[in-house]
Amino acid sequence: MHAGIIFFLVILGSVLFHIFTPWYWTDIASNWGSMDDTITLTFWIGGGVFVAVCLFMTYCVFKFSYKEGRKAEYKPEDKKLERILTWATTIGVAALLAPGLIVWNQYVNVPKNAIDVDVMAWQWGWQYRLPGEDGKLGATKIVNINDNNPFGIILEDPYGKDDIMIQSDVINLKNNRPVKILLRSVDVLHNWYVPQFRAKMDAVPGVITYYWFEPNKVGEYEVLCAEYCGVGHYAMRGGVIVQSEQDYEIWLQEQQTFSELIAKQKKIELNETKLAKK
Amino acid sequence: MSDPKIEGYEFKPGYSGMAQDTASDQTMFKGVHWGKAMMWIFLLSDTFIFSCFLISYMKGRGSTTVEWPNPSEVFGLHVFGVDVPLLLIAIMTFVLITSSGTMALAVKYGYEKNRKMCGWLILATAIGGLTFVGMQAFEWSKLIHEGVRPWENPFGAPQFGSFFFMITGFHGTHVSIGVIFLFIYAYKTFAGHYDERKRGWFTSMKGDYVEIEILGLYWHFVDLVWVFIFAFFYLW
Amino acid sequence: MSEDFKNNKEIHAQSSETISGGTGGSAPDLDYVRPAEVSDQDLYHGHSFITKWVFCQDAKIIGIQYFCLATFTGIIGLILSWLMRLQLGFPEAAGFMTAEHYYQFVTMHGMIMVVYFLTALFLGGFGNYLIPLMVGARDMVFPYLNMVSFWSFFVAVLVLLASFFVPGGPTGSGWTLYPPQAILEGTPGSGMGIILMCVSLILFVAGFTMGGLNYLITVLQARTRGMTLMRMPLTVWGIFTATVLAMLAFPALLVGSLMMMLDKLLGTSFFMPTILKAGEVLEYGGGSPILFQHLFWFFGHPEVYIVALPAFGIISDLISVHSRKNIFGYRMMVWAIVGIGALSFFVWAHHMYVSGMNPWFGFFFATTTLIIAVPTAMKVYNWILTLWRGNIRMNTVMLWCLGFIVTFVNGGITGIFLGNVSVDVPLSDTYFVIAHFHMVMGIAPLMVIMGAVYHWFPLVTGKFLSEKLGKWHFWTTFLGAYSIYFPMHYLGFIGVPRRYFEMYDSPYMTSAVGMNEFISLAAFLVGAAQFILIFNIIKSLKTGKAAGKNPWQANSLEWLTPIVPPEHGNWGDRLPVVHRWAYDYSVPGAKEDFITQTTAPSEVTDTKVEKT
Amino acid sequence: MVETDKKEQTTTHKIGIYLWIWGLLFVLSFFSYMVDWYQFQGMLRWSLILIFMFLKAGLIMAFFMHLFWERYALVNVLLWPMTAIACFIFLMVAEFKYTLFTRLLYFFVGG
Repeated sequence: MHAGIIFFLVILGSVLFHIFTPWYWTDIASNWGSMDDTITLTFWIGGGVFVAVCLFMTYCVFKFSYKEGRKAEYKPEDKKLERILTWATTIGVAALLAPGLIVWNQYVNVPKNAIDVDVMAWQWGWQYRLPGEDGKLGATKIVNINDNNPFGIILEDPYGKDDIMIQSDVINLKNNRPVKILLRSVDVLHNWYVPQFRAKMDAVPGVITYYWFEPNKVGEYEVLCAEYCGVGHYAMRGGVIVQSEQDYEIWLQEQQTFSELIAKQKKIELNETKLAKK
Repeated sequence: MSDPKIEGYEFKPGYSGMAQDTASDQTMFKGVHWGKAMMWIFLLSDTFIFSCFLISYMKGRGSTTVEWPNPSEVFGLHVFGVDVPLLLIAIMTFVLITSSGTMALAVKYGYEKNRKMCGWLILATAIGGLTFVGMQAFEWSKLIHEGVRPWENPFGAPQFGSFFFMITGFHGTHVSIGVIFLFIYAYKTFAGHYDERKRGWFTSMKGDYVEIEILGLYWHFVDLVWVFIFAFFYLW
Repeated sequence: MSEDFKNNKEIHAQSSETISGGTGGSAPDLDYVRPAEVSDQDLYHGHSFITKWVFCQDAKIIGIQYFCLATFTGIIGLILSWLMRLQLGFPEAAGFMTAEHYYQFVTMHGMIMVVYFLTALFLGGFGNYLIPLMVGARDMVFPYLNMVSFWSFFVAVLVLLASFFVPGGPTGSGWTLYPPQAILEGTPGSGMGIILMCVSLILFVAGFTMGGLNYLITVLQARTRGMTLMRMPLTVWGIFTATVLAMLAFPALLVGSLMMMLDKLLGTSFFMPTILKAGEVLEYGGGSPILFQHLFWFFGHPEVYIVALPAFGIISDLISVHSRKNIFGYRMMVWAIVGIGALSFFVWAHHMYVSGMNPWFGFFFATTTLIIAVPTAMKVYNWILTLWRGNIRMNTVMLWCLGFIVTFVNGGITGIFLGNVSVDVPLSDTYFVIAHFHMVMGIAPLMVIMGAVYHWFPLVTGKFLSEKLGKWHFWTTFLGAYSIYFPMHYLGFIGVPRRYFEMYDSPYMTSAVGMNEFISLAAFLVGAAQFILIFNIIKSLKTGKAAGKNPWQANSLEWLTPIVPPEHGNWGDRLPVVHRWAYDYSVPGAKEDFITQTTAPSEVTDTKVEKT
Repeated sequence: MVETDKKEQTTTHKIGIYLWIWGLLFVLSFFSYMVDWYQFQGMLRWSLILIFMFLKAGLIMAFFMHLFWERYALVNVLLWPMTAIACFIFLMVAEFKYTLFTRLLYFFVGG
């Protein structure tokens, strides 16, 4: 009897905890509200099943606890009941799967007007690159990477010249404009994750991965690494600033392109050699 | 091996027989010796190992951007002034198939309790296996001499060397283990352990000619794997 | 050596004279069971201490050896989890712990618990002890191989533990061992640690293959007369199917470990693309880290069911025995186990939705994953429908069963979140995942193990465990574990990523400091509660109540041996003959509320047995 | 282990069948070697390689390993797990194509 009461209280406690919890998801700041909706739907259906199953179990504990002399029912199978339960479950599962697949279809198909943002991960930090006026990123090679060329852009590639290099671990994004995050890593697995945007994807060395979202709330957000990448994993942070269009354009003007960066570097080297000659 | 006779059990053919065997008591594989069933299941597991190797090889070869060496040239031999592609590999294939054939016959004579014939055939199989291992050693040393290493090769993608040494090495290990057991079994056959039902050295279980068939299954499997390696690694 | 076999000389195949297994029944046709197909098993009887207790070929002793060694490694895993929770809940009190230590503890905790504790305990421990007894065999079919299996496991554990003492310590790459970081500087234990880990896994797989072949062939080829597959207790079905999965899934782990070892030792580039590290380009190139993930999860997902299926099977038996009712929908239960097992090979990449694999895989794997939910749900329904109109003994064993149902349903439903591809995106790699898999394959199987220990302890030792201590043990474990993992899901919702040594002052974490402290306290308590069991075992061995034969009035064969606890060879001079399934409880018309599997139909002619 | 102290001899097959299969295996191996010798390319090469491979594998399994004479219970137990392998192969083909595609796109083409 006591056992039944405790089990009942556990279930009641779980439901109450869910209703009154102060810990729940952060305010969403991207277009992926549909993910939250799917989670909510799963909560309703799944939570309903959980409560129903556990309450039924508790009821059985109250009702059918051992009594000397009583005999349990003898019924090996009930085809009809089993069939009903199978179909009901199948329908429930299909109802959960369908929205999941629809949202995933949106997730893997990037809208045409998305801006590319190249995110490079390394142990343990982030760096960013944006395409220049041609809207295209230059091809890269890891062996080309050096201090002047943090992404290893192939110098001969015409697309690469006007790429905008962000000399910071914070990236600015335009509000209400989709971005396609292109992820690359030079060493191990990483994952560029902003909880408010909901979306995430691993950065894998050797290939480029992608995902997209549309920030829709101006503000500053913290970037976390969400794939274990060695001892510095927990400290691998970055930032995102979502800005209105005007603010974004101002910020963009201040950034240097790849050719500017190289030219500046050359100038410094030239000066150094001059100084050395003197 | 046509259906064995089992008291009180009538065999049905085909899928209805399968249903009947599965639903029956005591055994699912009617008349199949425990050891033989074990070897089959082990080979199934081993198939998954080799499949994982070959799938990894496919993934590695398929996704590398560096050119994959042409195996026909890499494994070619220069004999009598002509370049013959894949000559050594072809000979190895024939050697292994030959040994598989002698093994199959050994199993047959084992069941007929033909001790001498069985023993000689097992010995022939063992020698075939030994030849194969020897030729593989020659092939390895030739490639190593040409500069192929597990981590690099002069002909192209470094994965070529990695997968080559790993997969043929793993297969060669199987062959070598098989050869060792073939020699042991040849001895045991000649010594009459199976006729006298002498107990095994370690397991202390009574000997039986079925052990030859079990070893035969293993040996044919090694040949089977080579068929796949030959197709996927050397010909592809 | 020949005298070792002398006890067995008189045993012959049961001929057709002894066909009717009952008491010289009045209706021999009714009791007819086919004669034995093969003659009786020839067993090696040890004489010395070494052959009887150390290098022993008796599956029951091997089972106990597996059980003890797995429990020992499990306790190490438990201590590691304490250290982790100390760091997460009270970082100021864990000043001695660096990030390296933390990650090493995380890794070893995960690997030990999944492979060396749960897998070894369910299959090696319960499998060895119960399979031969439940199917009516004298022993496993290859006792010598079975012994070697245990000692391979022993060496694997030694190698694993040795990695704590090598330079650089054990690997700290997470239990998934993802390359490239597993073998690169920057991850603790990337030198000897990871090599020993791979060696240990390869040894484990080799040893397990030997054991697994035994379990499979014993179930398939060495059942006793009358024991059809559809009369086997679900425990055997669960362990059997799990072993099939293990035989087919461990190869992928073996191949993955081997290739990673070659990457580390020989500098091959199976999993290693061009890598820039500390300004230098390493001598790797062209490999694919995602390949390892595919290999690992091709093993890893079936591995989940390798742990879960024996738990499903055992819990079905415990619920049925202690509800005094047949398991509801036995055939559905069997097909669900087989179906889950088969499907588990087609769902592996649901662990990799955000790994950067081909994005179109998401559709395939989400669909297959959610299909698995259907047979799993059917099992849950059948468990609670078994309770319905039963006559439930509310003893410790039943409490563990009820605890299992609550935690398993909870963890199963959060599994639907994570299996459904786009729902997984925000939740993957957060604490939600940790809470999910601890609930579903940590706590739930643990409940089953504990239930099984309380249930079968009288069989193994002949003594009952103390009910009073058992109830204390159950309630602290259940309530404690539930209050660890239920709130933890909400940390995941906030977005706290897993495998974080500490959170600094991130806004996500500051709101959850209190919860983290609470979780840690609960974890200390739950861990400590497990020592109640050890105390209970020691105490009950000395002063426990004698159990006698078949103390739970169960039907299955393991309780029906002539001597309890069963001796080597299990069945004395006559193998049992089975006439019915293992669940004839409370049959209308029967004198008692159970009819054992060996009861001949002629003895119970006046009952309304539906299924035999 | 099982004692098969049966009086009757286990029936074996005629030697001819083994020699036949043996010969066929040699011929098929020779053919697959010829695929390389004549340097067939493209689909023709692949299909020929696969056909000869499966024929050889089938013959070895069916006759040398006696699977042809075994009961369906054993045959099915051995062959059904291959669907998992088939699925793995199928998906890994899709995976390597995708990996190669992204590598070529981002590391060579750019844009």
